[in-house]
Amino acid sequence: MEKLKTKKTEVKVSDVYDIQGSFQSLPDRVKVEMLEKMYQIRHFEAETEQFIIKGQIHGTCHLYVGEEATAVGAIYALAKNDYITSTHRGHGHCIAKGADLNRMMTELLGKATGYCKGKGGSMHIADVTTGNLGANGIVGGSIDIATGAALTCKIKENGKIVACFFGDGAANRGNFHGALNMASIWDLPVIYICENNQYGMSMPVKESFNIARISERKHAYNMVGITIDGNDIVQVYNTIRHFADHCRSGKGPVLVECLTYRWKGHSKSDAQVYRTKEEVKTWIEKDPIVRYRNVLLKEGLISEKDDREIEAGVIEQLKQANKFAEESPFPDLSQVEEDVYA
Amino acid sequence: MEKLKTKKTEVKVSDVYDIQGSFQSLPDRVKVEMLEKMYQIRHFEAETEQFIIKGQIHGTCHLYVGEEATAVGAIYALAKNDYITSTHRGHGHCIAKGADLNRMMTELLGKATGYCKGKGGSMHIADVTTGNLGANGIVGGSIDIATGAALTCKIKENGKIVACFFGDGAANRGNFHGALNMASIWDLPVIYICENNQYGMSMPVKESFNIARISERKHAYNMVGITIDGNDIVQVYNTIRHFADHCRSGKGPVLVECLTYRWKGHSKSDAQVYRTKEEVKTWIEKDPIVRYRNVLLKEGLISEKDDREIEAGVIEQLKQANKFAEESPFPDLSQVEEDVYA
Amino acid sequence: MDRKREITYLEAIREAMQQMMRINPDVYLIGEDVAEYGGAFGVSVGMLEEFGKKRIINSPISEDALVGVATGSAITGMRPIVEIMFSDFITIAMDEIANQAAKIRYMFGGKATVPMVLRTAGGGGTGAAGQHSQSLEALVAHIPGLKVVMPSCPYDAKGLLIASIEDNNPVIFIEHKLLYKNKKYIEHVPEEKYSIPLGKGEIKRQGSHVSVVATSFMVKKAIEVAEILKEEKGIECEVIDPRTLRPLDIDLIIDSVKKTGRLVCVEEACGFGGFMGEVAAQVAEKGFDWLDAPIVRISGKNCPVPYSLVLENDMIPGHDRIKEGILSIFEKA
Amino acid sequence: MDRKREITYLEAIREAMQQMMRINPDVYLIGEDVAEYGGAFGVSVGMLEEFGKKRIINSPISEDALVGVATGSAITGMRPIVEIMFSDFITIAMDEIANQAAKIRYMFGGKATVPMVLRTAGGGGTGAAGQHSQSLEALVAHIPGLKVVMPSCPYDAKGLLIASIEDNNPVIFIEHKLLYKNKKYIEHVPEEKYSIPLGKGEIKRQGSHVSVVATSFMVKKAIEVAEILKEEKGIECEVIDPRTLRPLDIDLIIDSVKKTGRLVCVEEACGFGGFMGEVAAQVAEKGFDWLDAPIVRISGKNCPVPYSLVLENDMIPGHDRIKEGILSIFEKA
Ligand SMILES: Cc1ncc(C[n+]2csc(CCOP(=O)(O)OP(=O)(O)O)c2C)c(N)n1
Ligand SMILES: Cc1ncc(C[n+]2csc(CCOP(=O)(O)OP(=O)(O)O)c2C)c(N)n1
Ligand SMILES: [Mg+2]
Ligand SMILES: [Mg+2]
Repeated sequence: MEKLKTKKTEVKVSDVYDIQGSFQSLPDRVKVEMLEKMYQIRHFEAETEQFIIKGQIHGTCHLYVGEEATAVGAIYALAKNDYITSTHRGHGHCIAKGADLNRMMTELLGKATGYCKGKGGSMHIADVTTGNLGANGIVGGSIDIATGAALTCKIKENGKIVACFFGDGAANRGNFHGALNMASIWDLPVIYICENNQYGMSMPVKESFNIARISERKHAYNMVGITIDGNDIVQVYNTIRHFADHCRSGKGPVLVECLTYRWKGHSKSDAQVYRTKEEVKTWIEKDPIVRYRNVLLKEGLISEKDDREIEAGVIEQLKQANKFAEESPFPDLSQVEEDVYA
Repeated sequence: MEKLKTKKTEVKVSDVYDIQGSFQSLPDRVKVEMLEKMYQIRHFEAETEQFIIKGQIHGTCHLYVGEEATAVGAIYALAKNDYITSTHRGHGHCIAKGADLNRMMTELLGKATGYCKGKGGSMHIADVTTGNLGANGIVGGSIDIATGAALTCKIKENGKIVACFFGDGAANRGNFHGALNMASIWDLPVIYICENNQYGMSMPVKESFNIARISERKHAYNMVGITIDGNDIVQVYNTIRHFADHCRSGKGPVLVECLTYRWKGHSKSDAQVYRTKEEVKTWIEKDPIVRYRNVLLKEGLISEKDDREIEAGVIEQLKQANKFAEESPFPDLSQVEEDVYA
Repeated sequence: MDRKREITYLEAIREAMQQMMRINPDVYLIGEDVAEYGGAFGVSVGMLEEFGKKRIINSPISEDALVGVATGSAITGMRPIVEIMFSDFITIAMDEIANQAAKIRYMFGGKATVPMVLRTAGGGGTGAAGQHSQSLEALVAHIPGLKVVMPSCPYDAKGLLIASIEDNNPVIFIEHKLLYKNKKYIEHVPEEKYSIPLGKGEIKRQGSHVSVVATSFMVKKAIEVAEILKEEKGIECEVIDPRTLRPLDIDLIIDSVKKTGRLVCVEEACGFGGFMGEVAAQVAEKGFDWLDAPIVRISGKNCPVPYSLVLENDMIPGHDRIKEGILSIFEKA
Repeated sequence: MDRKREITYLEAIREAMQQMMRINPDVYLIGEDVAEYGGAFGVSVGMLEEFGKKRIINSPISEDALVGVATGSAITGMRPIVEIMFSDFITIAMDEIANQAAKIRYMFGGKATVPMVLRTAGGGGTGAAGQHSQSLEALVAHIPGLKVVMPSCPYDAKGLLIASIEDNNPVIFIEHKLLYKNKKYIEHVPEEKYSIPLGKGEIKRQGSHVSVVATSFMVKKAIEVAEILKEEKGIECEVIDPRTLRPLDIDLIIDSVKKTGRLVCVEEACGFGGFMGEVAAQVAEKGFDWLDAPIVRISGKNCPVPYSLVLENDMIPGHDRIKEGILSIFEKA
């Protein structure tokens, strides 16, 4: 058997860091907006947690706190009408993709004005027209869907690419394997973004994998791949920006592993016996928001006061969203069997 | 994320060739028996083909002609009571594992005296008591079953190992991924033997994979892996013998890719438009039986006459098997709903 | 146009795909060995030549990802036809079918469509044993969001497949292996594109004594048995082919039962938990007042499909078993 | 021993596993997060401490391979208990369940056994939406070779799980999330090991006017509705819990119908193609002569389980809908 195509899996770190310029060349306004998005995610989750405690969100919710740099950095590196697919821990991706906080919060409260008219909830928020192909309650469930969206992009030559988010746990799903292989043999424009937050529910990555880096799986598909610091939004932005160009120019799929950490329990019922308070503390010290804020402060793009105002503005937005959500009506019972078929 | 365990995926070819002695140290009797087994497979398939043409085998059959060195070489390298799992193209594994030709042929004819009482046919022949955990009509269907058998070996510490045969096509199934990962994280004693016969039905390996060697998939699991010449029975024997020791001593699973070729169409309805006659011819020239016979002739273990006698003996065995099969009764209708539950 | 043209079930299916692919560039065919090989049963032979590699796509053996990929392409504007070689393998893609494709629209609050057809070959009688012979329609018919179609003849196959490709929902289209190239059942199929609405059954044979609901290849057997019963016993069976299992044309069935007072259901699938349970249950609820006799189901026996021809013939309902089943209802009543 | 000891459904299940694991070293538990976490619903909390990592095994998120691995270990001498976190995810392992575990014995001509229990949490009412709330028992109950168990109370849960672990066939054991820690339904469960034979249903409430067959959590609702109907209308419902769907104790149901002349079936699953179709169909065949009224099914509505509590409450049969359904049969008759 001959070597089939040029070996692609080797990416030099310099390929990515060479283009530090990418982030640098962003308009100041956008750089600041990225901070605001991170705050939006952080505070959206805080409000969500409160609703859970108060019993107004009755289902399960998976909070994205601590992982903000990955969603925001990656999605800001895409074109506006590129596609994303998200996960059960999807609020962050959704917000970064520009979703309306009101309609998100309303959905979580199961109200008629939510993104899914109250039918989907946290794990199914989608906004197909803006390219958000949806959260997914099935771990890894969106990996092949993202791949299919990339097939559309390739067939229609519409210039779009797909960013597919999934967790470390999802990288052991069978459809991960089938989908990445297809993307590779068909050179599909999709960036697989593995959010390695160290655990799949209670299972540590070091028990569910026998490899040092999940991005090593690139070798199974002769795919370009790299592992980066998912808490460094600049690094995330630059990496995904670089690979977005790569995909868009027809060079095929990419596997990017973002190392990050979930601060909160897996879901509300999690007693977190599988990890230590110290471990959580170390990661909280690596807060991606603080880190990015310091970058902007250092660059003189914002002042301490600006920062406080941005955060206060976000808190105000959330207050509005909560109000909208609480005042919105529940769906009418006539709706229950609607929307099953087109 | 730290490097989790010692990097295992690197096997030097010399690891395998160093122990050429393994084959050399086999008793002459066994070496000759291996040739006989290859003839048994070749002629069993020839008879099967005749039955298909005559319409006495009415289902589908996948012939193993051309791949004999892989099954015989690998299975002779195992201990008698080790486990194997087989595939839809399973006659070769079954014969190599010592199955009774009469009961095999009878099964193919759908008779009551067959291995499965006529209920399974070609794709389901099994003999669990002798360690043959069965052919499987689902491509890749036995990969996780083999892994589970290896889990039993590990839990029971019974000293057994598992050889799991599957095709190149099967290496793209989702359960391949899940199972190899589990075997790796749990250090299970299983040798995954990918019979890369260049096609999955009509799909050439170079279209269904974007990697030069399927054994590269070892990197996804930090597993030991190697690609060998599956038509060289000595190489197959030595490799599997080496890795059998490796597995048995608790060093974890292995992925071995055997390069080989199927001479016949995928199944009876195959017009073979996807490959050229020339390609088939090149591979027929690499006949694993001729090759091995020449080794034995050269070593002076057999004479030309011995060889002819061995083959004649096999033909006689098959004549008996056919007779037994043809004379055996069909199953009684009372049997149809039996054996559903234990 | 040759009005008398008679073609096989397989040719009808191929023609439906070809016609839709000519009209709509968003339609493509994807599946294992669908290109050069033309699919395991030859349904797509010649289509690679006409439509090229970009629209007739060979898939690796990854049924789960295959259906997921088709789903993802469907929500973003394509109209995939997925071929799953044997219907037994839908089990591998069951999550993509039942938890993704079927539910996306509802879970998204109606804001996505999944116009996908999953074609697959069902049924036994080919000596291919337990994993290549099943009739698993009950597994998909139970899932809201899916439509399920099982054509029994070339005319229906073409019209229903066109309707399925035009439909904006995921449709599971189950073909029968024994019908594909069956010369006995060739029939006139118009060359022009036409469609048969999903959810409309058809009375395949009029009769007044007993309503016989049958699906797929069993429709053919039921019609043949009906002729025998007419000859031998003067019994007139009304043979109803629902054609689509979901949505089910229950009114057609109930109307027939109102006329005959008797219902027999014939399916190839294992009886226990099979789809005909749904038909029987609906009639036992909505048509109870018109029933003069117990509802009889004639189904595959409750075991995997056995390999040996003699056993397989016994497991799958044959003419004799259907005949006895129908006769039994007259004894019981 | 405390004869009055009352425990929850969850505790009963855990106790069954513990007792079997103490007796038989071949029994082990494998599933996602079953070790330190104790399983998503806490069923196996404490078991890691007692049995150690070798027998309480955390699985990666690979439901397909997980069930395949368990199957392979079962045919080679182990007796695995597999926990699939939500029953919705059996779709991922459907090939391993339906094409491998269920059929191996038959396809091998009776020369293998697959003593495996697949435990999984079914049902809704938790606001977890379409992919975490389904009742998919119909998908497995249709497959020959499988047994399917759905306990409705702590006593049954323990006895049935012990019987399932002792059984030499693959058993799908579907637990209900709303029962796990439900204090309302705690009851006396003997500490000693006991088993309830698979295939034997139980009359949970005697009655003479109408037979109500219900499964899992719906048994509880049906009993409560029965008390209301007695109070309000003097109607005496006989509530039958088949406990195992396959094998089904149809005789128990028919005997009850012989007494009452009326049948109502209550299930949480989507009605169309649901398991109660089988129950209704069997009664419409074997019990027809005793039926005085149409068979009524009360099921989940034919849509995915919606997220919003108000919609979910409407989709899943509640007391009101069950009551109306039962009453309707008296109007119709
Ligand atoms: C197929 C499937 N299996 C199991 C679950 C239950 N579950 C929900 S989230 C989760 C862990 C996922 O881990 P990972 O992919 O790393 O994502 P994370 O939660 O860490 O963001 C599990 C096991 C599920 N939703 N889907
Ligand atoms: C899951 C599944 N998909 C498809 C098939 C149909 N099929 C049978 S053999 C085969 C090709 C298998 O290729 P490979 O694994 O390379 O084995 P080979 O036939 O070359 O020995 C296919 C697609 C099947 N039996 N099972
Ligand atoms: Mg994780
Ligand atoms: Mg092959």
